[in-house]
Amino acid sequence: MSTYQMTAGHGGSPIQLLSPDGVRHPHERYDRFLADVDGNVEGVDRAALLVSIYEDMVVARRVDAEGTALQRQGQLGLWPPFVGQEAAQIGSAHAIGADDFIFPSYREIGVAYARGAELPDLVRQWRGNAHSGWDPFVMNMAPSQVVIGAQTLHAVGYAMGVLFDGAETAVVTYFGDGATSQGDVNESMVFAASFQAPVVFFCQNNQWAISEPVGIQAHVPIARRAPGFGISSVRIDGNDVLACLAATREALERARSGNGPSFIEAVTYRMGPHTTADDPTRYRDANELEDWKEKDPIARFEAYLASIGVVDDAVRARAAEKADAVAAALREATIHMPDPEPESLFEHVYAGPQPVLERQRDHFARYRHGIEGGLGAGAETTAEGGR
Amino acid sequence: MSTYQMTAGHGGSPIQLLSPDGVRHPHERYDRFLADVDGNVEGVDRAALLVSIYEDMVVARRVDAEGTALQRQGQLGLWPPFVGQEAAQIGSAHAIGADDFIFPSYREIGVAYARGAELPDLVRQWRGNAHSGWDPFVMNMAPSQVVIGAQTLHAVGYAMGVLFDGAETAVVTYFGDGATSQGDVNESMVFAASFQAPVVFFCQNNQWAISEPVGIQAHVPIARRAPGFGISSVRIDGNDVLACLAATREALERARSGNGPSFIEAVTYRMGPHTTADDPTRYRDANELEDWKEKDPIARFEAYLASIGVVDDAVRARAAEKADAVAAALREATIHMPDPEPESLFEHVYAGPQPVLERQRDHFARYRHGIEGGLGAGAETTAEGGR
Amino acid sequence: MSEMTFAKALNAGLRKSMERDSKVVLMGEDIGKLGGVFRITDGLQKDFGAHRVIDTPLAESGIMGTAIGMAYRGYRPVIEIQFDGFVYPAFDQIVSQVAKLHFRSLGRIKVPLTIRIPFGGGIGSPEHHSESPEAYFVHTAGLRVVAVSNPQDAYSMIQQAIACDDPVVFFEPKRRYHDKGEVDETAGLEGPGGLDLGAARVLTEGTDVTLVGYGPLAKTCADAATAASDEGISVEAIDLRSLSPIDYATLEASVRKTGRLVIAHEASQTAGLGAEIAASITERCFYFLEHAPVRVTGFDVPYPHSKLEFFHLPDLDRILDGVDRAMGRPNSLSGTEEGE
Amino acid sequence: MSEMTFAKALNAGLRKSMERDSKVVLMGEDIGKLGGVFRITDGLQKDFGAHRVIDTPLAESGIMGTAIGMAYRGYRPVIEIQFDGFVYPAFDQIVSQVAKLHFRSLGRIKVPLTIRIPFGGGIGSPEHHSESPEAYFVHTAGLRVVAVSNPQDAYSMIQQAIACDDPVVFFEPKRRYHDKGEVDETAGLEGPGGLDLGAARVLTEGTDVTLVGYGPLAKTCADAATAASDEGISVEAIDLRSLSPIDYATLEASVRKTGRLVIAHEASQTAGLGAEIAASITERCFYFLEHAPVRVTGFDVPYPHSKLEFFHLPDLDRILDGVDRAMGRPNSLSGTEEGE
Ligand SMILES: Cc1ncc(C[n+]2csc(CCOP(=O)(O)OP(=O)(O)O)c2C)c(N)n1
Ligand SMILES: Cc1ncc(C[n+]2csc(CCOP(=O)(O)OP(=O)(O)O)c2C)c(N)n1
Ligand SMILES: [Mg+2]
Ligand SMILES: [Mg+2]
Repeated sequence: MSTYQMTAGHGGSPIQLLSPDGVRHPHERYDRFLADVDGNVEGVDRAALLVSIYEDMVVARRVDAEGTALQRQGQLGLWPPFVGQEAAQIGSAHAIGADDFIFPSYREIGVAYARGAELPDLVRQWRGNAHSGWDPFVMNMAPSQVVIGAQTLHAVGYAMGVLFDGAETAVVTYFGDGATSQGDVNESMVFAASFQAPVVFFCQNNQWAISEPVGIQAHVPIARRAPGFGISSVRIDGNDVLACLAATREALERARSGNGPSFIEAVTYRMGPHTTADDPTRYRDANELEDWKEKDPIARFEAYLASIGVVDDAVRARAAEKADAVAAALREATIHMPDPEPESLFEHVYAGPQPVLERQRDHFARYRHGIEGGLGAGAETTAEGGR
Repeated sequence: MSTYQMTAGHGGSPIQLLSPDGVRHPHERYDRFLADVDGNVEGVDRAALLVSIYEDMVVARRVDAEGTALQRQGQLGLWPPFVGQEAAQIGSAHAIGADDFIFPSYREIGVAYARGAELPDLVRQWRGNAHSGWDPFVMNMAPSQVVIGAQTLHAVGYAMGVLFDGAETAVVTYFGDGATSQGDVNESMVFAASFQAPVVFFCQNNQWAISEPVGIQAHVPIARRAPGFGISSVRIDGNDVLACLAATREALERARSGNGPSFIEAVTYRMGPHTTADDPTRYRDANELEDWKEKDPIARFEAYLASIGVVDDAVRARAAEKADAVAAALREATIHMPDPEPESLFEHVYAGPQPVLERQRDHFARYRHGIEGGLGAGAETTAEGGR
Repeated sequence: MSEMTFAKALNAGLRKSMERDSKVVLMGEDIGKLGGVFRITDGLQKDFGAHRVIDTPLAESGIMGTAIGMAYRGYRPVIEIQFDGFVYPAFDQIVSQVAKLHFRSLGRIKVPLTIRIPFGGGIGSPEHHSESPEAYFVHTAGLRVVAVSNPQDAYSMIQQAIACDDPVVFFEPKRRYHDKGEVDETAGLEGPGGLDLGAARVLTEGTDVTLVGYGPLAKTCADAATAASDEGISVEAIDLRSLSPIDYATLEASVRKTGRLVIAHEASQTAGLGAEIAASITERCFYFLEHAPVRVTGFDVPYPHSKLEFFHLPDLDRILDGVDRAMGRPNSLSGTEEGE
Repeated sequence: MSEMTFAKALNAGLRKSMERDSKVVLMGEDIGKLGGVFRITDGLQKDFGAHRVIDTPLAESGIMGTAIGMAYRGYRPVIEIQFDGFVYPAFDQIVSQVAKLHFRSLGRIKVPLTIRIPFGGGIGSPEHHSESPEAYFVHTAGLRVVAVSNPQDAYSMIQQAIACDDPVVFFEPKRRYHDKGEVDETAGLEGPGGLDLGAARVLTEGTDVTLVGYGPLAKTCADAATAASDEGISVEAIDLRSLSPIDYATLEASVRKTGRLVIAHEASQTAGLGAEIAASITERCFYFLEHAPVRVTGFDVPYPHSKLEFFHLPDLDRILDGVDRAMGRPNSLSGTEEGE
């Protein structure tokens, strides 16, 4: 029997501006996108800017941990941790303008936080209170997407609309390494290239799609995919927040200046389980996690900021305090979130009237009324399923 | 309003071994795959080999013209001409071994002819007598596929099976330039690369997908797509039968030797309409066709063969005679093809028994019996739809 | 009023919608210069430009998904699926995205897509060109589904569908594209006769049996009513028009009067639309029914090759046979279902 | 006989099929080392190797399409779709290829795929993880569709499905995966009780009303029969088992006896399986029916967020209410449908 191997998806050297020990390396192509954080723009408070990124990373990690804790305590049904991906999420989020529109997957909770989502909106869907959280048109960010890759087409369509409007908005879509195998993601690159849509494909290659290593999805580094569609592409260290910021800014500039789509592969690592329902010990080596801890995105950035005197113990303490406060507020909001009304089941299915559904709603209301009134045979028995 | 353009999908210089004037140019990479047709293999009757390719091209074109004529005369419901694509189809078909398996689209009638399909099997589906023609396991060739791109996944799955069997068979799948936009085709490349499946993707870029020029599908030459998946790829002159033969042989060798999938973009031209139902004057310039006539695949090959003394008037006449005979036989077979039995509607839906369907079949039989017996109200009236 | 073909009426309705609202854009394969394989969009790209009539790459999921994104951006995309059999690659985007987005966003995101699908058989096409996939969409909560049957409805309903804030799957009976009919082009969004998108239409009034069809078979049902009346059977033929939601008020009123129901469609019988109508009408009118509802449909087979398609498709004879069965007439060709 | 969970019974049945026939291969996402997100394939890759238990790229159309190719090559692929809501990207390959290939090749190509789909709600999952898409497949000619409801059937029917030369869509009620039951592991392909893949099973004999369910609701229907008997109503509960073809012989026999029919499913009501069963039984047993068939189903809404799912799902109370309605009992909680 012949054998086959699936090993690749690695290789190549991702662009790195901050090495894991926190040293900032100059970069010909990207430095121009970091003038403000490098202190080369007059009137910009460099330290404040850097600290805002740092704080967002610290708070995001805390929010993530709180999500996991709330799930463990039964307050949430599920939670998809993004611990380890803070540089990719916060770095890119800080590049995106308020007018730009984001189409995320389910894991971009850090992006949503950095973009200013209300705290309850971060957990609403994981608690089962609704299928989505924030108002997409207030946040300029679509609801999170569970169907792998589907959102990338929405992003390209939105970007086509921007193009037809003659606007300067750009669009960013997030997805994972596993998503690159889906037809939709590839079709989205076809459309983006053909229409030269102002869209940025931001792929967080966190090495895993649940239990499948990236080598099952891609035989060569993922960043090589996009040029075959005519899309410029870059492979960056996704645990380097400055590389993430710079690459996203470059891609957004390309989009806004009419130069079409871009693809960013941010090489990072999912330090936690796929979701709180997952048990990664069944499929991955503990050593792998240890190796990646060496490349921790927050530790790295913190070391850099300490080396340039922007972070000291006071800053650290303030960030930790803020993180605690946000986590506490998130917990409060979660625990006290009111359950949705049963009759809301029938709301928003259609924008207009729908008589068949209305009949079902009325039937349901009568039935509920009957149950509550204790009438009928059924009311004597106990409903299964624990409502 | 900003504007967008879709122009690319061209560019690059396809590999050419025979220039349009019929001159054979040596080629470092490919000559080794043409030793037999170049007369460098002892015991091989070079002239016979070349003439067999030439004859297949001539007869295929004649079969194609006959198909169009039969459709015009109402003997076929539809016909998808492949005139102009004879080099791509016959060249590749001559490379494929009898044990290899082919997954074609609907347009590979030339391939099927060269592979030895019975003549009635070439038209059966276009006449509406069945949904397919040849026996796939006699021909080692799947039924033609109408759903754009779907067959490429079947090819990869078959190739995975070959791999798991430890066999040396290879698989070839044909599809068009338009098909490269479909999710399925891209997913098939993902699977092929991940499993290193012994499959050859043979894309006939005939410049058009019905009325859409290739620039709507691809912003850069199609051959660039595959390397992004980790698949070796080549762009060849699809009107050069020797380039098609050599590139296919190379790819098949790669497949059989365990070196995985290959992609071939054969740059050619659909000289006819998309199908007999199409009117290309609505969307394309007559000059374009004239330009491509200069690159005619048969004229080119014939000029080459004449230049080396393999084709003369006698050979030409024999080929023409064979073409006429095949066309006449095809016509006979078509015209006298018996209609399928009405009750066969219910056959082969399932391999095993299915009582609900059997009840419908019995009901239908009773109804037909009633109609024929002239019973009932319905029988007095005329069925619409002209049966 | 002017006489025009079904195809031309659709074209005129699309044009009117595009003039009315600059956010209406058409998307699909070959809809630009070619005007679509059925020429429904003929001339529209020339007049409205390539940004309003968009030839897309050959990828139905891509078309649907990008149309959703354009809806986020405030557009009203009208998608042409080239043939019924090619809607399936877009099924995921339709079922999991288009149908659910309004609900899952708590009403914040409107998805006013119109998904045009030429459907049904009878034109001698090869495989995958004659499907009747409507039941899949009718079973999908969040979608509206309509089927048009004549030039006037084609003209009015395409405008209504485009103006509707919900996604509408819009079925066009391709074998009727060349039928001609009178069209009142001054009719606005409400349409002549004041029928909204959700209303069925009584084609012929009758008292013995209610006969429901839609799309390509609406005409056949009307013809069947005429043929039956020659034999003294009074058929109330109804064109369903809206397949989701179904206008049960109209159907109920008719069946309460006739006591008998025949439903005709080209799609396979099992779990088809006929089942839904039969079940709902039985629920709503049980004590009025004098016979079980009768379904006259395509068989439970893949759509056959064209030499057999007219055996598969319900035609006038088969529908009349269904009427006979519903009437319990002994000359029914196929016998009654019951007790077999 | 040994007691095992539903999940374990499936695992054991898969193992047995793989031992029996070396051409049986499993394909899906995360089915290897992880053993699938529900652990149904636990340990199988370790024992049979990565060529027999294949972790595929994350692309459902790709899985389905390559499985078809493997079937051409003589394999019997068993596909795991991770959750119900993720079958739609593969819909085109299922409907246009899997279902049609035997017919279109004049019987030359067999497609003995088994498409395993954990389906239904009730486990508090997020969106797209609780769908009941069975009607789409039941409406598709060329497919067989089954739904298992208990460990013994899971064990036997997975083997029967894999051995079947037709493609089988195999629904597994994910909220029952942890239920335990006795399993006779010596049972061969015919299964204990001699039931073949197409046969329904009478769970409780009864004389007043026939109650049909399948998958997750088969147990609920059996429980409802018990609860109803306490009130003196004799319910004949039937586990449908085969959704396509439906075992109408068993259903007909029951309804001729009881004269009343209730059908329960989690899927939305409109054009769901309940409609098909109601319509067909009405056709076949019209003069035996004392009441219109009653459907107790999910509502015509997208599957809701988990805080509301138990209002959407038919439970014991709603099914009993349906029984009351079918019996025409005045204490029905929701009133009768008729004449509203
Ligand atoms: C179409 C579809 N198929 C399967 C799934 C189940 N699933 C959820 S997440 C996931 C893995 C995704 O991996 P990746 O794209 O790398 O994103 P990550 O979870 O690593 O962020 C899978 C298979 C899904 N949600 N959608
Ligand atoms: C999924 C699908 N969508 C649309 C069609 C309609 N259609 C038939 S052929 C064709 C164009 C195909 O172009 P290409 O792939 O370049 O192949 P060619 O016809 O040029 O050989 C289209 C759009 C189809 N058959 N299948
Ligand atoms: Mg990942
Ligand atoms: Mg082409």
